[in-house]
Amino acid sequence: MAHRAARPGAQASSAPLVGREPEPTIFEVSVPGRRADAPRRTGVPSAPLEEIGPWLRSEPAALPEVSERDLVAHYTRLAARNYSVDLGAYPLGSCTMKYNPKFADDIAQSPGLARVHPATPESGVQGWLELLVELEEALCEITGMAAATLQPPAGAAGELTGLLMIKAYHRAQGRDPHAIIIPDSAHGTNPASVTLAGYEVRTVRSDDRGLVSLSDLERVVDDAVAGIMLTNPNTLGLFERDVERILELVHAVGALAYYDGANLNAIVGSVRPGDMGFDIVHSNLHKTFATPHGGGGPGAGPVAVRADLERFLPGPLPRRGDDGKLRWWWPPESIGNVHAFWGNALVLARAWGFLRYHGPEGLRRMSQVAVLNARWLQQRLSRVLPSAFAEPCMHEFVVSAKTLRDTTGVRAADVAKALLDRGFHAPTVYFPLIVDEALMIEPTETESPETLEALAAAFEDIVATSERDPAAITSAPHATPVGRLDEVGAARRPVLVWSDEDDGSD
Amino acid sequence: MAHRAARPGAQASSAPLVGREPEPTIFEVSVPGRRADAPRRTGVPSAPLEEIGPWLRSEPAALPEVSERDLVAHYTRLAARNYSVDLGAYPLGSCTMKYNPKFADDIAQSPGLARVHPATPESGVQGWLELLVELEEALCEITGMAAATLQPPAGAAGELTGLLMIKAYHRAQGRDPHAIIIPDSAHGTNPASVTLAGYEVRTVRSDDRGLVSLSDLERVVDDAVAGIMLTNPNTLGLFERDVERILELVHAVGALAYYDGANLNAIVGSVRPGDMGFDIVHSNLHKTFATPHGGGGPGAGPVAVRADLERFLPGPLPRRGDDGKLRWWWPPESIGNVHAFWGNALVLARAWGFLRYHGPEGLRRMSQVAVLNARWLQQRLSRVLPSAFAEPCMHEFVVSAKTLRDTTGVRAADVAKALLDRGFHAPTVYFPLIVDEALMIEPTETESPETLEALAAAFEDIVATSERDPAAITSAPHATPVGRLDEVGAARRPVLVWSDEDDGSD
Amino acid sequence: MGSFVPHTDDELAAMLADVGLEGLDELYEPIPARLRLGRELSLPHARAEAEVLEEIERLGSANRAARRDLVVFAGGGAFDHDVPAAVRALALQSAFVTAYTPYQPEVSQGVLQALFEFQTLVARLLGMDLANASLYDGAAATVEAVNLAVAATKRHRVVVSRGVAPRYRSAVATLGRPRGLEVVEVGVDETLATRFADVTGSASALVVAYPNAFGRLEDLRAARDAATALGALLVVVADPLACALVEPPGAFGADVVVAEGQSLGIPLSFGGPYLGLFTTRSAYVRLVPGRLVGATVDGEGRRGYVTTLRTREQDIRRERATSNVCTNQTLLAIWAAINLSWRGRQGMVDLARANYDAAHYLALRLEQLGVRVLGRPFVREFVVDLGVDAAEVRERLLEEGWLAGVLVPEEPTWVVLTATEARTKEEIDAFAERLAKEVR
Amino acid sequence: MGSFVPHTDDELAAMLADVGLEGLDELYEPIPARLRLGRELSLPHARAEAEVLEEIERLGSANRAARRDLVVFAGGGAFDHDVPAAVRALALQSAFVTAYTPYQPEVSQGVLQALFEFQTLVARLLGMDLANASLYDGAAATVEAVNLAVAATKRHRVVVSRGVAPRYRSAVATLGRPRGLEVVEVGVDETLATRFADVTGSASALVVAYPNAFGRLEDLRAARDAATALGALLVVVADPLACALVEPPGAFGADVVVAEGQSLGIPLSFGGPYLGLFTTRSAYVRLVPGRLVGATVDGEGRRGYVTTLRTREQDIRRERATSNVCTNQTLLAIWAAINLSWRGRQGMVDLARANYDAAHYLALRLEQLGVRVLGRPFVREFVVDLGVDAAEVRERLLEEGWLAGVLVPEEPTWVVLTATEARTKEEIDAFAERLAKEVR
Ligand SMILES: Cc1ncc(COP(=O)(O)O)c(C=O)c1O
Ligand SMILES: Cc1ncc(COP(=O)(O)O)c(C=O)c1O
Repeated sequence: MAHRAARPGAQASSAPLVGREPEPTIFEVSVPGRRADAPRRTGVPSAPLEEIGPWLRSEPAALPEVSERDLVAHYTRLAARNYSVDLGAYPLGSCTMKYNPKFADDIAQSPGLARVHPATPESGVQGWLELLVELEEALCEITGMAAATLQPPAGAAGELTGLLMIKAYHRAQGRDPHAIIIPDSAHGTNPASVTLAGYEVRTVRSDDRGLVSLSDLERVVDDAVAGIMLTNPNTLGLFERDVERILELVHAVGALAYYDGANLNAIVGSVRPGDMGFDIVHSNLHKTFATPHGGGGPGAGPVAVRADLERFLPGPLPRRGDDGKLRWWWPPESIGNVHAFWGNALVLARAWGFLRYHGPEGLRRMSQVAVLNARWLQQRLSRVLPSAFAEPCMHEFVVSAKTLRDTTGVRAADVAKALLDRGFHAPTVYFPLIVDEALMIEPTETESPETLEALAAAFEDIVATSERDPAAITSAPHATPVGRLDEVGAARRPVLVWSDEDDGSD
Repeated sequence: MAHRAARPGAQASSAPLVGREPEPTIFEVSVPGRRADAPRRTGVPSAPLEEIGPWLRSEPAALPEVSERDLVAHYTRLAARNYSVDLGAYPLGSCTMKYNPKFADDIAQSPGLARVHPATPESGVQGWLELLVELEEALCEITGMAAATLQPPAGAAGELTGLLMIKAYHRAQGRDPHAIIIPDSAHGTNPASVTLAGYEVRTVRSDDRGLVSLSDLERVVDDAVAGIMLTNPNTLGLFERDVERILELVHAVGALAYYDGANLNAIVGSVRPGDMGFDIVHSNLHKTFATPHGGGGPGAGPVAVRADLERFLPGPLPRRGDDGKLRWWWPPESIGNVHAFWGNALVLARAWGFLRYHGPEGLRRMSQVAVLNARWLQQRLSRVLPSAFAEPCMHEFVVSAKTLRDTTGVRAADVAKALLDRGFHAPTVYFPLIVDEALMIEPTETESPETLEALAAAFEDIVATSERDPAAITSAPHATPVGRLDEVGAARRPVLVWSDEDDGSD
Repeated sequence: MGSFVPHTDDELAAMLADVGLEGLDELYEPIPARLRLGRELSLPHARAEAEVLEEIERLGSANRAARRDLVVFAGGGAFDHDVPAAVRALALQSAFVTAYTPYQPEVSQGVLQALFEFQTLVARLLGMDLANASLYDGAAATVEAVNLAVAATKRHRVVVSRGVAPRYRSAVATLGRPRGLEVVEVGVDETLATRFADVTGSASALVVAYPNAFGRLEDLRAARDAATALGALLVVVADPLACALVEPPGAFGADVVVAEGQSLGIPLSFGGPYLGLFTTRSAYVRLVPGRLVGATVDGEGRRGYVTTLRTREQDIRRERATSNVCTNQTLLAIWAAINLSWRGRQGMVDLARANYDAAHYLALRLEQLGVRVLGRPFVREFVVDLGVDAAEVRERLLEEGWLAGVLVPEEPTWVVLTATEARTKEEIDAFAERLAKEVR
Repeated sequence: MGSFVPHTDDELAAMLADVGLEGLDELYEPIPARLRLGRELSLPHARAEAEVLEEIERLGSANRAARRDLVVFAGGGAFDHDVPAAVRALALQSAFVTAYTPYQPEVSQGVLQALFEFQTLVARLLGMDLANASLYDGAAATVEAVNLAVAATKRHRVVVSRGVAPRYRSAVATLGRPRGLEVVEVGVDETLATRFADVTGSASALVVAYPNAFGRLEDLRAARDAATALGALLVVVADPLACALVEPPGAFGADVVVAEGQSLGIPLSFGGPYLGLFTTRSAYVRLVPGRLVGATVDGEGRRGYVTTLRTREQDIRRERATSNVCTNQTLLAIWAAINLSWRGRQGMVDLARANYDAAHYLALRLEQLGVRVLGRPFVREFVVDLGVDAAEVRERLLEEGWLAGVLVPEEPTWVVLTATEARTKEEIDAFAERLAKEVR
């Protein structure tokens, strides 16, 4: 196979700027009496406080007192201490850390969208309702579904919403099965959501292909099963080729099939969950449709359903009336609302813009190349970091550092840290749980072949260094603002808020 | 004197993030055929190129071919390799690197200002004209002048404009004296502007107070003198207390007095150039009124004049008509235009906002504290880095590293580099030329006492280290993305554009 | 065709050759053909970014935006506050916006330290021991508070005041009932205060809002007593801005205090993304949902921050996690932290006071015009009974550029009004005159 | 009172005490009392930032803004181009915006490298050996080009084509005549091309625009010959966007090529800040005005960038500097560099072509409606003679939302029209119909 010249197109190869001191907290920068704000003069007279006399706060909250200048410097420096997609590649498996287009930032700042009060009557939000309807339609077309709620503010919230609909569906039929099947490779939010929905988890095992074991599935499917939650491609990056048979088994007992859309980036425009037979699908707009992750949110996890489940969707939904005007509509058997308002609206608007920009061909190309990049990198790395399973991967793949550990003592976590030193973010480690020393790698389609090559070269260098000088890797990272942090100590004696006495550095 | 606890409120004490490799040029990231842009579909038919056939470019310009993703990463990393006021203190004398308020960025982005074509007829730019008139009035009130042009895009352009008006003034009186007096401590733009205006430079010496020598001035003043250019406080940070006498001598020969407003930040609301007797004044909005410097521009250098010079101002000027409407007006003896349009309009709008925010008291306080900060720091540093002159300073001061050099070999430039390692920008070095081993320090009013203390501590540490281990200082900086660069080599064999053969790193 | 795929055709061909394929479609060959779409998605064609932004401007102009074509007198968990320019600029730095959850702390100190500061600021504002690093919104935080109470008490009965915002109550029902929670509501009296005396039996949580959704300040001492009598945790849904002016729930012995954080400088945004605040007492730290950031040190003793007590979370604890939350609202938490620091100790008091003044001036003007104001004492929201269908009044006033409060589902003639620091005397005067004309 | 002074009153008192003073006013005591103002400045009172921004919105709504209430068909050195969102976001990073001139290269590599890339991009686009790091605007760059020619030839006669934009010509006069330059103008023929045959004698520079201010493409071979005959440098004022489509002036042997860089993605901005581009041949490098960035290495051989050939500059060479420029337009240079990289090799060609197509379609439609188009061959600007007072027509059309070109001072019935990539077919059709109605 051809090796390309390594060129760090998206590699954070820049050298540091200045200083290696920790940044003080804002509380340490505070000086009594200092202020950043300046009041408006609205002409409104001051009202006596007697009315709330007994309630008055005895002492103002101990917030910091800083100048705008120092606040700006503080948060500018904090930003300089953070890795981001804009700085370099982020092959964090399952998270789909692709490039987030900048024009979507302009959408989120647009006054006509951002300055709208959520309780504005329908006639004052026709633009917003149109956008939401169009996004709902697009997501339904992409997933092969009939209707959708845009309320869930993240994937996990979508899961819970879907599970509540499964419950509503069964109850509407006078049934109440109590178990949900999930594979042993599933993401942690799946079982956690199952519990929150008042269900019990039944685990189905993966076989040695890395796919759901059909025989084990037969073992766990019965009348008590309300549904199954699957990710496809699954969290190993492998397509569950038996998906039809799986859903057949599940549907046969009257259960519903839920599609965790966290891996939708592998298949847009080529394969649709609805066509596989799923009944309910969430999509993580902050993954597949590139709304930025914001350091851990906000996201959006719309849930789309087949036609006969629309009646259970959380309400209200935007719908066009006979007069052409858009209105809020409550599905007749709605499970109720799952968000105080209409979901993370500005995140939805970003995704709307992303879809408009791409069009059908652009979206198909996006997923195709996400798969190609992963497939290529999987193969490129196979010599130094073998994949956990033989199947060709979809948009991500899981390698195992087991051999590396056994021969050199270098573990998956060490490889991850050493990658940071080399200007890349680390892959996901130790997930899925069923792979020993797992490193889950998802390059995404926005990384160029040259960047993939540089990434591969970094992995190779880490493995080669491990063989020669394992301590150099197990002591990594070295080029970061702080070295490995004492996580055990942090959990043993938690310091969750700053206080004068206890600045956390003892 | 009390030492405060050093707290790095505005000190770039953050540790570096990742990597120490140089950032490749965008040309090295380029791949043939790659693109970031996507075309609009305007429905406009394509026109045949025959018309310009003989002119057609044979080969497209060799611009880079990159993805938006790689472009974003590249320029995000370049930004991470640059010091800025937002990152920490910038005590660069004469440059007034104060905090630039963020709301002014919103002004510059405001569509009602930023999307206006400069050739829009007057009736379509009433808002802009109002803003310009108000800014002109405010600058006149602050400088004690009668009318102003906002066209000059920087201080140097203002100087040249002022000198051309001096010429026009004399010629209108049938005279044409040929010399302009400037002090030996003057900024380089002063003599350069004098030449460009077709004048000859006459230098007046500073005396041992650091002020214009009156006796030397008497020596150089004669009929051939068209004007004098002064900065007050001067570039040593000292107020020319004899300014009245100086201007008297100059005015006595029929010459005009030009005030270089680069140091206006010392006196706003307390002293006015017009009241000192100056005839023409420029202000650097990018210094005193905190429009950001942009890495070296854009700035704005409006020029204000006493009433009888208005007729020479560059045109057109915005003026209110009898009907209340604003119009462009050409002064009758205008020297002509000095900018293609109306100056750096969005910079002017920022300054307008800065003035509105502050109001009269805020502006006075601003300058007072600029002086206090400098005065305090001058005194605080006097033990380790004595001031060049005994006078109490205004908003900046010049210390000399002469003794340090003589005892340790550490020069002013070394002190500057060592400061970078300590998380601060360096002061101005080797200016003004009349001070040996000059370090010109201007803290500005936006730095807190705690930051001043941290800065003083850094200077002290540098001096102490110089005495102990001078090589540690003469080899600085160490914590920066690159070490000291070969400037001699750069000038001997200039590499001013990138080419494949010559990547500048041999 | 737009896309952010950087690959040239040559590169695609070379990579395909490397993996032994001839075309991109072959990547999907392992998938049964009948599952493959085999056609292009039926979606609008691709557009240039400038065209997308023009469409957005068109859609935006079909909305009524605050301060452009609408003067807002509505709150209900979404307030028209000034957003300081520095806050927006700092929060929207790409290092924050385009980062993932801080799984690798060594390169995530920026986000982690910001969250640590956020936790501290929020705990101090609400008067509690600790705060988590954010939840989706006020409704989700309320639901999670109930979950914590259920886990702490192992009781399944939850008592919720009708003073809690309607859509928060319904979210508790939506998400609680299917898992067997018994959600009981307790009403308010004529002063719009919760009838704590009506609360009997035992429960896991007593949920009360402070001030409540009618703007009325509740008596949290009475609430505390009622909760104790129920053997329940006292869960308070607070207004974080009001808490700058009035004693925070923590001072009355609340066990869990949650809030909608939008008032901490987050734009109206048609309802999201907003920010769920979650605070509690140290005793319950191991039951806290979502992310917690803690201070620690590295090998050289340098201070640093990590996500901590991770065994509560779904990725480790799976079906026994305290919550399913994964992606939360980090960027908004950073935003709020910056805003709280910009406002500062006295600034938050002054801001709360400016809102108090504006709302009370509006109430006074309305009373002077003969309109009855309900729900005193209040901080910044109050009820007026229009005596006519409030929805129709709002519709009419919308046309004239006023957003006349929020509706109360149970009381079709009521509106809840507010006025923020951004409302001028002239706006309030004009609005009061106009609204009074509608009142019977 | 607003200000960005962080000091508390206590701190001010303590610092004053440290320096032996009692009040802030005493800081000015060395200054003779009669020079001190002794009153407050007479300026509007302080306002909160939100109020300042509201005033700006009010002022902005009193302007006609492109794409909000104006469809722009005017160029004249200021074009209504799309600005890519990524370009704006990257250029406006605070590390660029709030930095000073890179006097300390070790901590200024970001700005320096960006400028090095800018110089390379501009030199390549205009077909010249090298570019400087920016000048104020197209007019200033033209003046500096003349200065270079004067310095290079020691001649004081300058020949300027009437095809050069009027305000550039007048700037050359404003800034050149006082120092003794003789500025001679040469006219254009009926095809709007410069009459190079009319040029006689000797001169330091022949200044010609390409395409010229009427949009007409000049014959630069003839210009080169004429310049050579004069013993002059050939100075070309180029349209940088047009140069993506037509042979750049460098290909015809120009000595200095300058340009207004606004078309490289910079917003209309009511005329500034824009960007002066300055390029020349290597032979003249030591006469170049302003800043030059060069590549070099540090002690460890790492590539780095510095400002170089500094002895040309005012701070070193003082009265013998090549120019007085100090603060220039760095941020706009970075902006343009990012934009040129975003557009890329083929993208710039396509963009120029889209402008060519739009302008030619407009010309075609006008001709079909009987309007006479002057100045072919053109790239993206052309002249129409309205036969009536053009200023009045523009005024009328402005009211209806059209910006109908720019005026030509010498020809009161002419307008110079353009159409950019942002103009749709519908807009062009409608405008052509409307304009044709005005034409006699
Ligand atoms: C496979 C999978 N499922 C679910 C989730 C949860 O999504 P969210 O973080 O949006 O709640 C994730 C997130 O990483 C995931 O990777
Ligand atoms: C004293 C003095 N005069 C003039 C100038 C030139 O101003 P500008 O850089 O705006 O052209 C400066 C700039 O630093 C200066 O300090």
